Amino acid sequence: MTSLRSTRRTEAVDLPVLLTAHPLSVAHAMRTLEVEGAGGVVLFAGRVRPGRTRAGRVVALDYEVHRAPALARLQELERDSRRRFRARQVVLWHRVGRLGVGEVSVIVGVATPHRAEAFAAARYLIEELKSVVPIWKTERARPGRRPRRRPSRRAGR
Amino acid sequence: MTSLRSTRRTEAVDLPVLLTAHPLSVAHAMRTLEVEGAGGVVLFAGRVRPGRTRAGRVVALDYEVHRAPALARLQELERDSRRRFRARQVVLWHRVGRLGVGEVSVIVGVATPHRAEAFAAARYLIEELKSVVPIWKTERARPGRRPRRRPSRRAGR
Amino acid sequence: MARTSPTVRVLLFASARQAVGRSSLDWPVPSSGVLAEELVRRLGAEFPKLKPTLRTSRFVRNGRYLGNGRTLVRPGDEFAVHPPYGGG
Amino acid sequence: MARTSPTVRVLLFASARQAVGRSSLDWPVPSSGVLAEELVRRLGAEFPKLKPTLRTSRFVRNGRYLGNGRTLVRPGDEFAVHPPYGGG
Repeated sequence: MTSLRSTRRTEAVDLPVLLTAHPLSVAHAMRTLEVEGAGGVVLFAGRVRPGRTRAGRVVALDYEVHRAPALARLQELERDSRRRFRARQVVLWHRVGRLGVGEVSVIVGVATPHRAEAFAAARYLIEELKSVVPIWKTERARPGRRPRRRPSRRAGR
Repeated sequence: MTSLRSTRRTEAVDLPVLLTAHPLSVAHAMRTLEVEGAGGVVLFAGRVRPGRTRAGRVVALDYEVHRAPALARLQELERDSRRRFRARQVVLWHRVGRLGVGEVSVIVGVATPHRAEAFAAARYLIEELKSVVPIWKTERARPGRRPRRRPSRRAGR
Repeated sequence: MARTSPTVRVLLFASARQAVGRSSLDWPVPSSGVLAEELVRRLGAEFPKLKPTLRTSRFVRNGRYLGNGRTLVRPGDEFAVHPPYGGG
Repeated sequence: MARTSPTVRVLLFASARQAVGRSSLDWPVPSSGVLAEELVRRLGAEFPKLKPTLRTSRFVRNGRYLGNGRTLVRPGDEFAVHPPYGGG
């Protein structure tokens, strides 16, 4: 980690707000949150879960974004969290494009003086991010056999 | 990260419960939480904050532990979180010994199917960890000048 | 001639994109502009499959959310249809 | 002779350790043992500075928390004084 830290000021991922087609790194997010006076850091990472739709097994999610208003909304959320929760540093990173099962789609992180505020802020930020930021996901499914443990439902569809 | 992942099964830090004198890695904690079926991961990291006591500026914290009952309590908490919050994976790591300002003292992480449970579980685990696990901290302070912005209080002590 | 007629750039996301089969349209408008609610009505008339999505969407003109349908949309504007969000 | 007299290993943490100046003691007890509450009372009598801490502490015998002071502590047992915790 030390070798990476020496270059951190030049990394794009130090930005509080990020919309990117590249993989998100939780380790980078934590380094971004290493600021003075922050005793509590809470980080939420959302990942693409395996699942099924009527079309079959979910193999990927496509994330679309309306970039300009999305960035504006994320920046509002950042300002909001600094004001309401005394956040010293914030990470609001969302990946866009096609993501496979298990990949990290979103990282919300917040560093505050005390832990109660960090939890409250992180929870607030992820809920707001999902409801006010113009990002959409579409499931990509691959028709396939249903799991063997539910064979009785196979013929019904 | 890929090269590290290939060795993860052999790393001690994959344990859900850990009391160690070695530095804690948030990146390792996140890899430990990368389990199937976990769509939401919440991680809390506590760090040694700068501060002042009557003895002067805090330069370090000494963490003591009563190891056997502490491990037993942490393991109870792990079981608890699997049962109450459907946690798929848990990280309850605490560092002991002398820690400098800014170092990570504790990592609590939880991976659950959905994010609401992950937030609830992480919050529960850190509060419980602080109240039922036999760990104590003692501040190490160094007498020194008070911050320049409060010169008027200097003569009073 | 059609190429130089005044248009609004309509951006379609998610279910709106799927209903129309395209992610954007150059939609002809009078050179004096059109009210947002009228533009939305015409889009629904042209693409019946888009109607359900339009009922639950927010609209964004040149990056600003519209509070109501009385905003004038002018040639050269960008007009985005935002179905309910689903990030995270 | 003193080396072979029956003792309990008393573990002292945090403020208890600071009050006594040591992290453990080999505390002599009758070979038949002593009630936990009596052991605590004697520790307080021997180390007056320890008394405030004893009032707010939990006690752990051989890794198990004591529900009350009526537990018998026997020679060879480990008896830990746990002041209020402060991890995190």
